[in-house]
Amino acid sequence: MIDVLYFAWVRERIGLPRERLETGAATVADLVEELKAREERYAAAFADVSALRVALDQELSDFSAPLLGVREVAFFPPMTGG
Amino acid sequence: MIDVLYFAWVRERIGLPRERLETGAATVADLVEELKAREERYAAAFADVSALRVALDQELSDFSAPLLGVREVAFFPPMTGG
Amino acid sequence: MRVRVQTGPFDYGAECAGFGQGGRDVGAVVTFLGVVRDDSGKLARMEIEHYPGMTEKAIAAIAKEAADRWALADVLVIHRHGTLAPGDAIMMVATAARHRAAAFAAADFLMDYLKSRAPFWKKEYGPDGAAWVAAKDADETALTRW
Amino acid sequence: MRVRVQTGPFDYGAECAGFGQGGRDVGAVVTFLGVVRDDSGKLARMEIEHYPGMTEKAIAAIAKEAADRWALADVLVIHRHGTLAPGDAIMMVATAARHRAAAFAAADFLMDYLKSRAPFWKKEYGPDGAAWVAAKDADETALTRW
Repeated sequence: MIDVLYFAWVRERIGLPRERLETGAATVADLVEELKAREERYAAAFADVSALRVALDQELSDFSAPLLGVREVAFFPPMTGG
Repeated sequence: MIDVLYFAWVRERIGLPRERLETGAATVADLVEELKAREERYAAAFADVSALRVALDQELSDFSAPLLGVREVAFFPPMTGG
Repeated sequence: MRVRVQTGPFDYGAECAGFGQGGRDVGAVVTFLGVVRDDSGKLARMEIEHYPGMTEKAIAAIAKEAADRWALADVLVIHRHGTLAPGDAIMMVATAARHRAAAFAAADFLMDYLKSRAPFWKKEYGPDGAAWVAAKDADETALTRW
Repeated sequence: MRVRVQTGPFDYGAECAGFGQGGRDVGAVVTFLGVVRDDSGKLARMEIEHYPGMTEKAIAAIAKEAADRWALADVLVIHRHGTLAPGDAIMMVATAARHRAAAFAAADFLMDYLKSRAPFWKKEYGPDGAAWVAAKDADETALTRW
């Protein structure tokens, strides 16, 4: 089981801030493919992953990173703090 | 008549903060030569003019500047504010 | 080193008062305040979303890097989230160092990294609706300065 | 634009509070505080001499140039003279601008110019006597950045 979090317009497109799911995905990219296959709203949110960032257990990472041992994955657009 | 002001170690070497004097000097450099000829303490203060700065009527200037119309000349080392 | 992430306002004057002072080896303090600007003249409010947990960790890591790199005597970062109006203070950073160049560089570095490495997202609300603020390529490019 | 030259202390926190804020077009405020440092561990006090009349004019000219060049919404410079002890605040500058880069650059510019173009001279007193602080070549070179 893994916690998947969504922020900003990713959250809005998918329609929920977080969910807990069972996955056999080996990498972040694999997880994205699984999600896109589920429903249109996921396909819309992940249409262009170059516009997205990913954090694994609250550390910035990338889409080729393995998911082994990861408890929390978060997807969001580039940050706009400051 | 012209007011001549001295600051920091220039003031200390000459031994006074300001004086009013009559001069026929055409330029700052001419005035410096006049002062150096007066007494040893002036000669010591003006020994190396490259280590000094000059202001005419409270505006930074240089040693080749004419004195015509100037009421206040100030000599001092490079500033160390901030 | 202090990091605060909060919804409520902070008192910039009170935070500046006494920051980094009191020692004999601090010669320079730089403080920066970010304020909600209304360029279009139509901004009603801004909502800042963040990632609780990661935000604090990311800011602490950025502040620690600045403190190590410029041998800062002290560093402070405060960043708000939630609802803000034009003119409201969004965030501040403060750095204290032996020399001026270090205090300035560290504050500038903190701002560059907070902008694109701390998990905040701004959404602007006006009479024509709401829109997420887009990150600028320049923000990412700015990181290559350091 | 405000310039103050004074012997007494100033309240950095109070000066920072509200500086440059209140408008809808200010997005960034940078404040800098300079403090008397004691590198040798032997500094008893510092005396800052200045050129009354010229000091105010020189600082006002530097502040005006910064305000024009970076379209500052506000600028403040306070510089003390007279007797100061280690840890005492010597001077501060504050800049308010639309964008962060302008506020930082203007504050940095003000500091470079105040250091070598405003008529102040520092003398340090310690157990071994007194010595005038020498200007550094680097201070003059810094002006070529602008």
